[in-house]
Amino acid sequence: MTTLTKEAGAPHPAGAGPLLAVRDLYVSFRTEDGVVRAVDGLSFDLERGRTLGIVGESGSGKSVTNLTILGLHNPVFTTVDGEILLDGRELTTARESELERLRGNKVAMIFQDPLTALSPYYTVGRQIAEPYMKHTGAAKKEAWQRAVDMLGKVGIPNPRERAKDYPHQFSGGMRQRAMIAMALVCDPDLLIADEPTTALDVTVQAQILDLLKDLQQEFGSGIIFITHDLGVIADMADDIMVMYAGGAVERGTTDEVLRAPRHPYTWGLLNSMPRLDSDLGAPLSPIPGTPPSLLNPPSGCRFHPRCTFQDRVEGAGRCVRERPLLAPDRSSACHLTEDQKRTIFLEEIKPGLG
Amino acid sequence: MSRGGRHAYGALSVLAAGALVLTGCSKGGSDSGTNGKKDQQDAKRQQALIKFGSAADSTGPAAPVPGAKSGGAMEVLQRDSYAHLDPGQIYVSDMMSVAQLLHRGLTGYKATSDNGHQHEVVGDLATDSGTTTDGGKTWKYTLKDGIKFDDGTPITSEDIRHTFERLFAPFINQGPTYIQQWLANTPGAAYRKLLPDGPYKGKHLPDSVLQTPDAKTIVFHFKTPHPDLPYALAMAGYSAVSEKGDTKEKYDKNPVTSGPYKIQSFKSGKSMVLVKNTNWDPKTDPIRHQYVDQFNITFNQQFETSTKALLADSGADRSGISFNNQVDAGNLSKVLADPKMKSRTVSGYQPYVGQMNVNMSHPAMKDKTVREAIAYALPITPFVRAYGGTDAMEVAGGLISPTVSGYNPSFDPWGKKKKPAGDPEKAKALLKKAGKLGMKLTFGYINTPEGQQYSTAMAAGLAKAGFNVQRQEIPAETYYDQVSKLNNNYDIFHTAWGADWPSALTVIPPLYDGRVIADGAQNYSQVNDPKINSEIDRIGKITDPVKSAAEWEKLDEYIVQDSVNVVPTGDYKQTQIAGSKVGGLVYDDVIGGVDPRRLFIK
Amino acid sequence: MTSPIDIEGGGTSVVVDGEPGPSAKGETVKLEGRSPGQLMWLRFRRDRTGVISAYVVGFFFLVGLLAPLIAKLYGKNPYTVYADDRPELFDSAGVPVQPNGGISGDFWFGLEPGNGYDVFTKLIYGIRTSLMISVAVTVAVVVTGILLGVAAGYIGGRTDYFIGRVIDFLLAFPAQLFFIASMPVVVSLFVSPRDETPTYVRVVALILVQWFLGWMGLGRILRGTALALREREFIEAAKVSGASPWRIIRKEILPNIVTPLLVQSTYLLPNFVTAEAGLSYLGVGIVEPTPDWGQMFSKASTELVMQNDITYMFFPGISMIIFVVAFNLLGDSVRDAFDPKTAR
Amino acid sequence: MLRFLVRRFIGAVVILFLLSMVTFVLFFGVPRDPALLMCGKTCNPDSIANIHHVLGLDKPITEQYWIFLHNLVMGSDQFAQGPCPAPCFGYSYHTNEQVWGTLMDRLPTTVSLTLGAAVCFLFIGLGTGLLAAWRRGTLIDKTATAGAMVISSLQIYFLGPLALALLVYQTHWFDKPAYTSVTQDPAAWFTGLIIPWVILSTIFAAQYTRMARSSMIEQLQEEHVRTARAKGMSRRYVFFRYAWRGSLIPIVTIFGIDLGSLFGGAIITEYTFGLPGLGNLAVQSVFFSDLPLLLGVMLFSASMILLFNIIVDAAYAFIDPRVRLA
Repeated sequence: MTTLTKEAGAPHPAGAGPLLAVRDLYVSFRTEDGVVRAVDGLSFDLERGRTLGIVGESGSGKSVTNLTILGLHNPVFTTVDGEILLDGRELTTARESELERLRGNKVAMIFQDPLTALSPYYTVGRQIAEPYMKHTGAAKKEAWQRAVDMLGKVGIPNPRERAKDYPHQFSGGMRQRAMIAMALVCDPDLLIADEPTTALDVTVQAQILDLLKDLQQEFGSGIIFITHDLGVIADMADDIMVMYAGGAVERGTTDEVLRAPRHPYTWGLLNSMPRLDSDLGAPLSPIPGTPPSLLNPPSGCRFHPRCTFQDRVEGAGRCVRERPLLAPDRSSACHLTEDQKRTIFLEEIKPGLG
Repeated sequence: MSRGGRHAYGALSVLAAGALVLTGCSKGGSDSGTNGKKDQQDAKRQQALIKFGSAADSTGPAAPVPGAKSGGAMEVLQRDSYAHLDPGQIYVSDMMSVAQLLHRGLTGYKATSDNGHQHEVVGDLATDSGTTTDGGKTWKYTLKDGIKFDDGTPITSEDIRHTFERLFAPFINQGPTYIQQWLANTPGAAYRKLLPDGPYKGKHLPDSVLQTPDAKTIVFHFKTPHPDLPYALAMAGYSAVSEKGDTKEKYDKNPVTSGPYKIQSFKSGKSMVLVKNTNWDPKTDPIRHQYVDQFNITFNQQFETSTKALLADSGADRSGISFNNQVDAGNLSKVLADPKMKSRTVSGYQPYVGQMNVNMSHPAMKDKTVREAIAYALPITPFVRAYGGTDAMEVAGGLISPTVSGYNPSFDPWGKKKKPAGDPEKAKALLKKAGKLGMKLTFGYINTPEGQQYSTAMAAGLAKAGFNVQRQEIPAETYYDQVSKLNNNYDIFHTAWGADWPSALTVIPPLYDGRVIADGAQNYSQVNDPKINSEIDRIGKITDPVKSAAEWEKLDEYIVQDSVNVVPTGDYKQTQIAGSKVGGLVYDDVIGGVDPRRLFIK
Repeated sequence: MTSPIDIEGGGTSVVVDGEPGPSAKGETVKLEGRSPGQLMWLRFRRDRTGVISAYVVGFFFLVGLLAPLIAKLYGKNPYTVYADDRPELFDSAGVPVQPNGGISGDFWFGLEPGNGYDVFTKLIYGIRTSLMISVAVTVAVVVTGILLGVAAGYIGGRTDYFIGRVIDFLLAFPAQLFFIASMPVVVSLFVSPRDETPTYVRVVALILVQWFLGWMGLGRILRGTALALREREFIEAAKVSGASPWRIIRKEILPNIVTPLLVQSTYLLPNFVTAEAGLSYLGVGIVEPTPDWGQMFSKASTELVMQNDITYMFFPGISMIIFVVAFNLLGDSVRDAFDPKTAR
Repeated sequence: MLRFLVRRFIGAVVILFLLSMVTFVLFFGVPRDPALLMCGKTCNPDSIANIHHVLGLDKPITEQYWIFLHNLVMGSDQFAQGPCPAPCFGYSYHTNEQVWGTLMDRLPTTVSLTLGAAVCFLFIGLGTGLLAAWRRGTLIDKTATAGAMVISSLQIYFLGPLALALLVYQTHWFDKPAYTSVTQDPAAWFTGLIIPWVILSTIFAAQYTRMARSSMIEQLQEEHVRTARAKGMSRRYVFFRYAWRGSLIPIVTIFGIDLGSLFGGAIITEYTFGLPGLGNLAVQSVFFSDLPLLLGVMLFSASMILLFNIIVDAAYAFIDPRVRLA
């Protein structure tokens, strides 16, 4: 079901500048153990109607980034630096009330586990209608009708009745559909889907992905799609950003990144992914070592402790001393030269991928 | 008023009355030493002055209380609800107090002074205090005319016969037993065999025992002389019960009364209202008055509560009083020191004397030197402390209370009044002399907060004199039962005894007569001294109360000083107050508290 | 241990991803390879409140343990009746005449109204008695909880059902009332009513009655843990490999219930201390002259003390507050050390 | 719902039945003989045997138990003190009052004490807890948390006598607590119970503060609460609708347990303040070896605990739609 081919992305809707622009974002938390630098100088753009896939291991800062966009971090413990511009509006300094108006309205989020992400105490219909009432000022009845419509749109059979049900009365897939309905109820410009399919089984997963794609066509929203599953991302995303230890290490279109990855970490990710079309005998090779501590991140290139290619970089110890930068558009944050990256991938990595 | 049957109760009501620990009579602050002397003088004046009144003395109405007015309602704050109202079941002081208003007996105590100290025994229902021609074996009483129960039925000799016969019924088990024992001429509870079912199954006492030749006459026939019968008949427990109105067990909650008041309502544990008994004729009653229209009694009023309410003296509490609540320990020194409170305060002795019994049945205790060592060593201070200090407890010299004829305040053979903490050196010397240094001494104590407190300190004092003291706790509710077992393990244990009437006859014979040693009897120390026994017989026959009182005191001194089977500890005292509108407030030495019969609203 | 991001400042982990794998938090990396016990210890040591509380609790236990020695150095014992030995210090009701309950260079914490015991030695001996009883109850409860809880959870079936019903039944008991009603009975099981009740009998009775109604909570928790463990792979593996049930319980289950056990025990012990004191306060526990915390409260609630010597109340009162607060804080710290996710 | 209630009530009756048996056995394990207490001064083996007979204590224990059960369900007019309609626990050995009547007589005190205190500690405790959770990490939170920690470690047997000593004995600002019926004199009812209420609710409020705060904080970390925030619901709305709803379960559970045991008699509180409630009655019945009263109080207390268990379980169904009663 995974494929590296990608249909043409949806056409850009009209509008000046990107829908979302993140510039030099730093997010750190105070904990009892020290300061955790969860996002460390991240920049990216998202155009309307496009889907940005963010991949990375746990703790690479994917989710934190997106919670920060929504302003759902705890201001007491968290320091945020940098800019988040939504339609040109600065969000990091925005007031709570302003953010509240944006959330669920212009920016909506789909969470990973719909069972825990939906309140067990209220009906599905009510939970969908709530943000609609809040953001559009609709009356209760109208909002309920809207909720029923949305449930129908996401493919819930007999939505009029099912809206009165509680989440625990839904199946897993239906719950995620309800979750999507809830996210889309106010026609958001930006939809952040945080591993929306991880908790679902494979057939349902495909349905949900299709649904998301269809809905994106209809509503024209920009989507940030977070996952650690490269197969899913290949299916969904127009562009890909690979994150490691709080920063982006590679970015490009889906085709570019998946067909010709240029960062040792991306290679590692591809390598560690089982594929249906690979030889049964081909061994999976996980990335050696464990993700770094964000309390005390490695110096220089964050990936250097796990990188098997650092000796090929010119200038001994450069990876340890100097942090490689990521240029906008297609690029990767690695001290290897572009030639080296291409050669290593073609000669050493790709054959292993089958 | 014997503490024998009642003490377990008394201790328990302390335990049970809500704030178990809080109600304990403990007292702080400084002492007021002057009061003790006055109390003693008061008590002394009262000694030996009780005589048996004639028919003239027994004629009603009672002499008016100076300044008394009729009318009004009096609020009465009581701690414990009345468990019994059936005269046959009344043996506890609070019920005896209220019985003064409700029940009449053949005889009663007439106050012959207005200070509550002087009394004589007069005929109450009877025309005089009783006539005997054979030194106390046969007593004849004649009923007055015009005496009625509250339902209007006249009181006849049949009612009096019924009154006494029902005392033999099994359900009557709380009241005094003197006269039953005298009639049956047996000690203990064997009297019940005389009439096992009472009068309820058609059987009656034979004429050879109790004779009612006509509707007005009652004759008691005893096998042995009982010169104290007029005293005994004055006990509330022998008050008249209506034969017609007798409902057996249920009588206990709703009795037919004969006194100046009747029960309008009684909610056990809550309240009781007494109203005038219109069938009571003051002309027949030399003892009681009927000034107050109504007594509103409220129960569950703790000592602190009643004291505070009466001290505050506002609203209905201005005409408030408590028949039996004492001033709580916390307020005691304040009340006694306040000159403004003087007119509203009465205090006096209770008839109880505390005593440490030495178990004469134990071989080790048969050595008199050892007993003397105990007498010297035993500290009294712990006992005084446990009951709230010298305002509430006074170190006793002898066994006769200041309220009983024959009291001798200067008698103090073991130097307790000078050295209340004991004299361990002297005791140790004696113990050494006896060669018993370090001997084991088992001390049974009542398991109440007070008992725990004083027993530990007493044990410590005895240990200083060289005893090896083993304290053994005894549950409070069975304390008296356990210590009155003949084969008990205790070498020493503390009891308190109160005279049932102001004659040492109700103290010394039940406690020290060697011939009444039995399981459950009150000769706790199990002393069997021929001299004591013979003296008891001799003095018991003396019909002149004044003479006999002096003889009893001599015997008291012999017991304490020579027999040493018992060490007196303390005389119980109490102080009571009333609201400012209460008139006729007197501490009656016989009742052992406020005299409810004389009260009026100013 | 607070985790930084969540909605309203909660403690959701930094890692919002659902993928299993090591957490991004530094310490996990640093501590890799250490046993859970060592992990717990390291976390605990970083918790300043926990360490201080542990010292305080330790101090109390030390005081209890060394009470006789301390009393000896101080030169007094809790049994001397100073009201008779030093009568000049008291009035006739046994109230110390000096202000503040007779505190002086001789009597550091003053004198007890009544018989005039030395409050300082009485308090340290009282702590000794109370702690001894509570520790014994805790041990008994823990052993019972393990036995019955693990049996119910691991064996399951009828055993589980039966133990479950017993627990339900015992939980319906009015506990305090039952304690009061059963204390005399239990005491009488050991002594005939005519003999002296030695202190140890009261102690044993207190331990028994509290144990009887004290183990159900722990039993339930351990049952749940054992039930969860039973389904886990390593237990299945042990079963398949032919290990005896006893061996499985001993080698696989018991080590895994140490965490809830330790956490629960630190909460149970102060509860038993206060419950024991409550019984002595009501007069059915330890009685005068045996020093005991609860018995001091009982004394403190007499009118004599409330009226005249309020100072006395504070010695048992304050010391117990310090002890219970310290123990509860310690409990929180132990729990957090084992289970850093829990919010505080 | 009905099935649930029926099932639970049957379970409760079984437990009460077992409990009455245990109490019975326990009582006969007591070496104290109630007859000694009633026997009065002229106590001898005959009169004790007589009392035993009157009380039915001479019958075998099983028969006595059977009689007890029979009277409880059917009532009895075999008592010398008078008729005893069901539920008949008999007559107290000590006061000769009907046990059921005594229980009902004492109940208002306990109910007044409990309800008054419950209103206080529920509002104060939950209010403070919610405030602390709302302002988590601020000075308010830290103060409330530390205060609640210390106060919840206090004991009634310390705080109660201390309050009495300070407010009643030393300053005389208040009267000693006492119970007056609210219908009789509402003002006296209030002033008489104010100190017990304050003391009892202080300690409980601290416990509820801790509980409310920690369960709110736990709930606020729930994903569904985050979802609600993510859809733009205000902090206040999420706090009071989503998180609060989830916090109700532990709070209702503990509140049910507390109310159940308090209604069965707040023993230490009533003892400390000398209030004539069920708790004090219980202590009394033990001290007096008063079997009928003891059984009555014991079963009544247990019934209260069981009743509130059932109420709590039924309340779950209203709070959490996932719970189905069966």
